[in-house]
Amino acid sequence: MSITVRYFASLGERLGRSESTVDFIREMTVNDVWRLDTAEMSMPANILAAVNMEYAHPDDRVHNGDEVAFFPPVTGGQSVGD
Amino acid sequence: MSITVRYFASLGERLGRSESTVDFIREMTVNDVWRLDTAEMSMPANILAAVNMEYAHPDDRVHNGDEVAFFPPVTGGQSVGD
Amino acid sequence: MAIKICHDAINPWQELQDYQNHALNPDVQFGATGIFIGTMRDMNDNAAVQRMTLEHYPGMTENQLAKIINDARERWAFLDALIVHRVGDVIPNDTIVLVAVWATHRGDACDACRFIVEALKSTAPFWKKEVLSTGQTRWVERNTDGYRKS
Amino acid sequence: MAIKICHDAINPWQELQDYQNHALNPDVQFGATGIFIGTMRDMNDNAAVQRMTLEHYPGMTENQLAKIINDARERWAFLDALIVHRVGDVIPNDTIVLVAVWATHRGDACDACRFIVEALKSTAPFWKKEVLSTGQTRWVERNTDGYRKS
Repeated sequence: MSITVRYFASLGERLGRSESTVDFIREMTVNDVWRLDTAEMSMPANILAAVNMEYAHPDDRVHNGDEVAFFPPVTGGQSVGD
Repeated sequence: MSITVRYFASLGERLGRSESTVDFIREMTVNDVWRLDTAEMSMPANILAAVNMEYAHPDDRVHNGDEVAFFPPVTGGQSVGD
Repeated sequence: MAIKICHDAINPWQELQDYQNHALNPDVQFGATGIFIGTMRDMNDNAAVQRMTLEHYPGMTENQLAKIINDARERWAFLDALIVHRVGDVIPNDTIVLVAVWATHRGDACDACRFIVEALKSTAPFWKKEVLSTGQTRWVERNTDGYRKS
Repeated sequence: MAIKICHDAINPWQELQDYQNHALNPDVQFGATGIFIGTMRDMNDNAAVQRMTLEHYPGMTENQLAKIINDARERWAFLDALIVHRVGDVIPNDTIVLVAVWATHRGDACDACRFIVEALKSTAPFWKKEVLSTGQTRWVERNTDGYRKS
């Protein structure tokens, strides 16, 4: 089984890649994908995940062919911080 | 002393005129102007008044040369009643 | 700040573009624009409306609209505001009113715009007389509550 | 309903005019339009910003924006909604986002528009990387609270 993993924005920069492929044989969760592909123990609290372009929880199961994405908090729209 | 009186919208239609002039010798309030010019005892509760183009109370005094206006509740902007 | 009373049809997009490009202070950088546009419908109070006449009190209208913008300025920080209101004979689909507020923050732009719309409806001296599809005429007697949900 | 992701500059007035004239169902009579436009400023978090890059997640962005409009529909009665969002390289004064809601009642148009703007900011997968006037780059880390007063 194989899934596509995508990283966006500052997270992609920190990890040095925006896409990779994870092959696996046993059942996995979103958090398992993070551990396997980043070699970090668990998803940082501020990192968001999506499976097949919908928001997902770290405990959600992934399936063959899924696209799993990880990204920092979103900052679209008009932003003013001052 | 003389003041100009104006009536707007449904009120002007009901009274059959949109403007008149009131001459007087003693001090008068907005409500006095109403009584004198319409021959009605006092302003109906839903009638609004303005003196020199600013909202006024029935008890406000009027002065020589003032423009006093009476009108029904306003209905500008976008209106939808259904 | 600008207040405009129009006797002819309003093109709201043209009004907004012209004001933003030509009248807004170019040194002032806005981040948020809150806009409301009110359009005449062919139904009101369960009756089909053919057209209507918007009467107003020239002079007081402009005074009162300026006062509303100044009242809004005391409550919210915004950079500029525009009010355009139609008067005279109006048909369904015509723009009746346009309110726009330019601000640094979106909360201020949206809330000030909403405040101006509501204050205009309850205090600016405009009156509507409708001609129904039956040919009957009637004065609009009240405004609905703009904060209500359907 | 339309969701548009733009790689080039957005003319908000043209977008609104085109959508209203060509895409909106002509049989459906709206009485109120609530609009929000967000514009890039040359200051953010007390630093002068030269330009920025808006990254997004193609596919998920459109999904998520459609979900937001559907969520709004469950809470307010409106006839149509348009979201236009810029991506790629953006400079100060460029329009970043446009949200418009057409409804029968003004309360629904304004509240649904506001809801969509806030939901977009907190859930649509867009990220901003700023280039400061010093040449430094930084990712924008948070959005401000849109309901706050200045």
